[in-house]
Amino acid sequence: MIPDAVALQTTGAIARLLINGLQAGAIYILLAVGLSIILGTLKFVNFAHGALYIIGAYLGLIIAQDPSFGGKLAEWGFGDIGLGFGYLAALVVVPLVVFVIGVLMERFVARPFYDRPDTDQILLTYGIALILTELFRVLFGGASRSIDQPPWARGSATGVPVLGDALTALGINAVSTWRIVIILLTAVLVGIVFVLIEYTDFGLTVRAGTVDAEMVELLGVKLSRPYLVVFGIGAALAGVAGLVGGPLVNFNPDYGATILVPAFLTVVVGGVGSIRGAVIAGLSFGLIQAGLVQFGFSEWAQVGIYAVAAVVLLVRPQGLLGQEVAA
Amino acid sequence: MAVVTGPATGRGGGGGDYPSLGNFPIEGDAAVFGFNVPTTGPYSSEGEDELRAYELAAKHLNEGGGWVDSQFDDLSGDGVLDYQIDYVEGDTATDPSQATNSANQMVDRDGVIMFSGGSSSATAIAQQQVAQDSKVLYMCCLTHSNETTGVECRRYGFREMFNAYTTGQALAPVVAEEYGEDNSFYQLYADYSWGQTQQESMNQFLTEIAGWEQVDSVPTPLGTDDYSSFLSEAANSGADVLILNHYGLDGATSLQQAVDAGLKDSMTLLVPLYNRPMAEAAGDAISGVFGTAAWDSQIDNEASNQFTEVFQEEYDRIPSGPAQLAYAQTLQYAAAVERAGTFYPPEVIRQLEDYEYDNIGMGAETMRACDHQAIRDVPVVRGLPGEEQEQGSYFEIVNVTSRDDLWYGCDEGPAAECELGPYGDE
Amino acid sequence: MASTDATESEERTTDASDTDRSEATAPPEEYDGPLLQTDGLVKRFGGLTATDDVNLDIEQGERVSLIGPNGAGKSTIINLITRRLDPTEGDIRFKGQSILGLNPHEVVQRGMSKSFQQASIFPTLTVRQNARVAALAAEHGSFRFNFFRHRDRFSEVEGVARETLEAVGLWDQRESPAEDLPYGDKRRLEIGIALAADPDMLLMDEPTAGMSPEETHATVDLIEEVKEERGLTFLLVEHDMEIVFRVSDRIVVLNRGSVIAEGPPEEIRENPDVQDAYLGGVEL
Amino acid sequence: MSDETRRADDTGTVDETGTGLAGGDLLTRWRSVKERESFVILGTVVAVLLFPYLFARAPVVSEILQGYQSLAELMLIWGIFVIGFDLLHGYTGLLSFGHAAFWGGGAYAAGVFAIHVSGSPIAMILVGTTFAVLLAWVLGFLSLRRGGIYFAILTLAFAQMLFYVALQPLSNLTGGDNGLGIGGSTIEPLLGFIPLDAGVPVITMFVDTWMYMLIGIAMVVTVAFAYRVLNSPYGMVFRAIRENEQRAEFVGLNVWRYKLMSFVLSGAIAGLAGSLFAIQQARVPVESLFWTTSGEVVIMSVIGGVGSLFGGPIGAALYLYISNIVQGMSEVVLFTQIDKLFPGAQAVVLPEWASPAPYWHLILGLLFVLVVVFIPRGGIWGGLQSIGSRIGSRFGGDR
Amino acid sequence: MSQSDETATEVDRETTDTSDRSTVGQSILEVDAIDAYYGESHILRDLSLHVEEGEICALLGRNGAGKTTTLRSIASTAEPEVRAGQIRFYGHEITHMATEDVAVRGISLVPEERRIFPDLTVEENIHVAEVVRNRSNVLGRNISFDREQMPDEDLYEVFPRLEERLSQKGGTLSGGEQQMLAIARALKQNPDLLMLDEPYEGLAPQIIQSVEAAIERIREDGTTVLLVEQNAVAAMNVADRCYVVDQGSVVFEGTAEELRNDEETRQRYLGV
Repeated sequence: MIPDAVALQTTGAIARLLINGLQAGAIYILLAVGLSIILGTLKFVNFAHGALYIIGAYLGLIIAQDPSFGGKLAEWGFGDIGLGFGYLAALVVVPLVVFVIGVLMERFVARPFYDRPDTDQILLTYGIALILTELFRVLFGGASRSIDQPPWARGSATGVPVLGDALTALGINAVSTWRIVIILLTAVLVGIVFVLIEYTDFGLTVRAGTVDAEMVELLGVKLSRPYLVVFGIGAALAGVAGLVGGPLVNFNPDYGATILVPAFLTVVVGGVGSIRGAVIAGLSFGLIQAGLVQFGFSEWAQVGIYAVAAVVLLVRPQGLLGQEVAA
Repeated sequence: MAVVTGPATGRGGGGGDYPSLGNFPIEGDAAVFGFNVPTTGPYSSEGEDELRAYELAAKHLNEGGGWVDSQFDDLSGDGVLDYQIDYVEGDTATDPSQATNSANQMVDRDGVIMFSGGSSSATAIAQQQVAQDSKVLYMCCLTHSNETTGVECRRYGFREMFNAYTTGQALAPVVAEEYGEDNSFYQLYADYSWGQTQQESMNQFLTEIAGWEQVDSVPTPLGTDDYSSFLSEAANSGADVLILNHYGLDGATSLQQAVDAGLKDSMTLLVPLYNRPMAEAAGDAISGVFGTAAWDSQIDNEASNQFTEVFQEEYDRIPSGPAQLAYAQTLQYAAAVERAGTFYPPEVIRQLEDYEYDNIGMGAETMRACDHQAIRDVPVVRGLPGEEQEQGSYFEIVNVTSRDDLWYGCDEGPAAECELGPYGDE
Repeated sequence: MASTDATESEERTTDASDTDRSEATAPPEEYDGPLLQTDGLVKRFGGLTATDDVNLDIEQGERVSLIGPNGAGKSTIINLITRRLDPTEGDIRFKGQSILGLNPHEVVQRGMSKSFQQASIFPTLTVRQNARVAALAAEHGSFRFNFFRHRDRFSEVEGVARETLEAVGLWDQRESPAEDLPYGDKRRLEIGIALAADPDMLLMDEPTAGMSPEETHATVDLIEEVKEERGLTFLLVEHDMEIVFRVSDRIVVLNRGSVIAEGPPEEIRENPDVQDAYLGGVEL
Repeated sequence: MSDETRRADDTGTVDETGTGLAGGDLLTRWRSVKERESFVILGTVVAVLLFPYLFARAPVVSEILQGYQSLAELMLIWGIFVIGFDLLHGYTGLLSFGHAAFWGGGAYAAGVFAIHVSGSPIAMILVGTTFAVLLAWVLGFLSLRRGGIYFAILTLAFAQMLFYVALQPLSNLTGGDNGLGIGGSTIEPLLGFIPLDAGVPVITMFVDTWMYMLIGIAMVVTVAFAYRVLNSPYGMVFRAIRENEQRAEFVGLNVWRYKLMSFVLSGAIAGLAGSLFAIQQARVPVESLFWTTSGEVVIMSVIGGVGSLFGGPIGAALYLYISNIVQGMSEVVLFTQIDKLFPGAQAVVLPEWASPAPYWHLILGLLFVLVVVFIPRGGIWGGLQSIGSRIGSRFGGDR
Repeated sequence: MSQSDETATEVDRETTDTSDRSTVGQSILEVDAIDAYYGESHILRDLSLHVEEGEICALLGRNGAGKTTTLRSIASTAEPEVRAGQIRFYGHEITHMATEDVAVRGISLVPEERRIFPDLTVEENIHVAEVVRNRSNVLGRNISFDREQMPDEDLYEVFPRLEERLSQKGGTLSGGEQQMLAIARALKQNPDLLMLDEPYEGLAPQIIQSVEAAIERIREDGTTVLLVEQNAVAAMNVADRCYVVDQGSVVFEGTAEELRNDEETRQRYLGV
């Protein structure tokens, strides 16, 4: 009896650690995969990636619900611009719109800066992030918002048939359905991107172009288009991250800057350009945070990921799965 | 300070001549107040509401109306002493540095004789520092931290708001009555001074007053925006009650996540302190959850009703708790000036210290001399369901815990650590 | 997006924590043996053997050229000698002491300077400052000078800089930014920078690549001049046989990573192995 | 090494032909440089003296500018910070996104020292600067393993880590989220007898308080120090590394050590600025370690002009002006004092929608992006210089 | 991801007059007095040459003479920069055209050091070149002018070693196999003109022979070949016509036979 109880307790603890780590890591992963393929393929540093999260979140709010905004929009009489089409509509529209925004960014922001020093890219995108943040603040007001969870994913996952039983059996009794949705959605989206990059012609040219862009062009492939698409996909992932993170964590225009730093760290630790690396790093960060909390060192949870990142980068400067790039 | 001296005479000086100190004497015909609130950043909606109240206070001081006519006998409605009241506004962005800069600007450039504001303890404490160093009075608005009138207390700062310590005292009897005495509780607290004292206070008073038992108390790092790991540990603890000691928007986030994780079904949730942006952000999640609030328009007494009325008249909206604080603090200062007969800060301070009043809708109060903390009642509220919420109305008043059951002596609790510093005329 | 130069980035990663060991193990004052020796030098990249058991002996004051078809391993040897790559096997001795384990800059401080294939200069610094940077490094080593003293107080340095610029004929342009020079002059400045470091030995990697015939001519003259005046030891990698035959005392021919011939120019010209190397072993 | 001996033999001839001539040349050159240096320092002194007067007290000008004394102090402090930052970014070419570590680290060290040991401003500055130097040594050692964007992200990550450390595990020492309240009364008078808020005799009109005097002196010292360093061999080596790192290594320079040196010097100046900030504010907000602080100094530096000693302080002043004064301009009054010049003329008050106050962040962001796109190396200072030289050449051309 | 169809439209094949090309011996590539620079370094000086349909043309010269630069100029890579002169392909100017457009027009370059993608498998390496073909099929147009693309069987008949290693990573191949892969990849582009830069470099003699055989085979299939070699003798073995380049200019033009007989040129420019 007693060993059984202990075993169940241990299983429960591990299961909780895993699920908490997964859900904490999911958003990092969504952001980091996008950042990583852009940085790996286009060699472009996008400090405005966090702003894309915010765009996704606000856009999702507007499409899914009928929010009323403060800020200048309200002053000009457009405070109620919500469409109220529901969350699923947002899930379709947001990635598309943010994809287009990403494509425009590649064309009009990134491309003119490919030949400039990479520090200029940082400065430029940092500036653009500031401007976007401010535009949101001015237009929508500074108040924090959240997106309502869609009715089909509200409440605790323990109430969901089958899944709930499984969770209970594992000793997990506090996890919202939405988190499970995030984990699944992340897995699906990252899976799609992975397949796209690994198993399609498009992905083939992107991977080849990452290594030797000139050679790919010599083979007659125009890379500027895959580049547009890569930037678009990276942006769309950030947008989706905002959309699925919106019901979980309150966001305001400044939030983009807050999540940018861990996202970048995930990329660098995972290895630039590596989707697997981003996933592994994101999960590690999630697990480290969850583990530190679970084992009573919660005050070190934030410091923890930075410290781990520092150690990884000192031991392996190119990141876990990264190729050494001329720095 | 104290080096700058001069034969300057305060006009309207009630017979005495005072040396110049800080921004005293006032130049010109208008006394300038500074209203330093967050107009950008996540707390801007609260800041804007405070600003409305400040502007209303200035208007009533100059033209009469509101409490100036009815509650504050010291005030004439025709300026303060012989001065019209003018004001400048600043943006703290809920950032202590920005708050300090903005306060310095008011003191240095605009020559304010008093400034007020603050929507977080860090900004309030920073401004109080400016006040002490520049010898210009600061009337704290919304700040709930013990430090404001504890270790960071200043002679030039006064706080009307209650603090974290008192919140536990106020909540304990109410929840004991509601949920019975045989409960165990689990606490999550934001790991900084406010959260720590809040957590200690909850532990102390829920144990002492309600007879509950603490299972565990776990700090969540500042800047945490995903509490899921913490919440699942809490759910797993077997406790009956979960207390979320998170301030403002963090509170909204943790509460919402707790509700999403299904914790509301298995546990009773408590949040120690409500404010409007938090309630707005949390939405339906606050439904049925107990907490305390600075003030609420539902508090039914003459002063409260009157304030709600004039505010609504002016702005067509229900005033928030911080708005009441802002309005009251401004008038409180002006009344003290009238009583002192001068704007000379040390005299005004002496008028405020140990002042007894019952005119701002919260019952009888004392502005204690030892730590500049108002000793007053604390409203305990319960969140309304989402569909019953409307703009300005998010919770119902359950109880107003009397000040006789609350507070601590000058040699206990936070007050023991308070050293107010000099008046500036010693 | 310049992934084309990714191939060049295969450098020895300089360990940041390496300390400045040049002072500790400075070579002896008197040394009469070969200036540079490589001893069974092998470098493998994965399965590819880029240099295979290369033994070089370069005497003081000697002018040696390294030739060979593309891919023969010339640049690998240069990179090994300048410590940008670590050899898989073998040893490199400069002035009789092994330089393995030294950082590139320490090798330079011991007196081995390198001139690059492309004009590798400091573009926005003036011509004079370009020379000064190099002269400073040579004169004071790393970190021997005070960061609070004005740079113009180092008059010895100024002397060297001037001497060098006069030698390469750029003294008159000393105050113009280096990036404004015509290409040929930039290459001369590049050589000047290498000379200002006051080397005992100068490695030159295709010093005339991309120059016009006149510029090439002037550069060869410059090399001759320096050779006469300074008695410098040269190791030259060059494709232009005219230059090779004109300036070399000795020629070393590499093919597939190995030395296949070595000797004075006349001898090399007649050597059938060398012809084979260039002709691929196929009969005419 | 035969270096020394050979030089001794050879220089005989060189001396006659080369150095002999060069000697005279050098002397005049040295004199002119020395003059240039004293000119720079003198210029800084004059600017530091006039600035608060013009900004906060001069008739008309100060009222149009709406300046005030403590903002002038703050501008100088941040100006020092930017000079330190630019030493690394502008001259050595390394973009750090973690300079908040040295600014905040210096400020905290000074503040903690004041509270627990001594509130002497000079001691606080020494402690804060020393701490920043040590911190820079460690962080530089770790971050300089990578270049370019990785360096930027590494510095960002380390600084962010310090922020979280100060926020929580060390909150007993740092005051955590509330910040570290030092208190004006904890800070002792300068040299034991000059209170910082006392007026300065004789030149009161210019500098107002000893606080400003202290900051002003720090600014002058920083400028002189930075000028010296940049014109020492180090400065030349820093620039050489920025221009062509590989070449610098192949003239025999230990590039890594110079980069570290540049990082440390830069951190030291940032720490000095941080200590002054702690003194001036009598408080250290924990946000001083947050990465937005690093971002602010980047913006100031780029706006003002990368790689120019005076661009930085100009950028700092502009940034603080916009974030403090434009921020509060709820109405824009043009020609405020016009009636003094033209009696009867009226000031123009622009309608509320034209107020720049709500857009101050946006203004900064746009300004920053415009500079990055169009004048990435020159900034505003560079722009002014080129306008100046254009005017100069036009007049020159006329002759 | 759909590659989108614009590229093919941009390459306006319509304007290319296809009727001329049937004539054997017609020059398909004309390089007309070009000057090319790497940065400021002036590499090609007034260089002219032409390549005739169906021939193997060799470009000889010592290291650094400008041979590679010539090929890169024709392929229109980012570097070098052609500042003067014209390059025409089938009478159509291609100077300054985008690299990929030149490739799509039927010029394929196998660069020095092969430049295979080390992390991609052999199959993927070859397939990258087919991405373009696939796109043209989508458009219902054949990107290559008259001939069908070499079928896989034929390709692997020429390079049997590759077929055995289809799923192996490119980086793990030996030097000779990498060279084969690079050529095979170029053939998948179905070029009209195949440019090979030092295909024998670093290869053992027996492998050189198999590469030679492959080149012969390619010519038999009707592809024109422009070959750059330092190894003059090996080049002369396969070439119909040769150019000798020195210091960025053509100093000799003639058949391989003529070059063999021209002792002076060989001595002077080829060191032979």
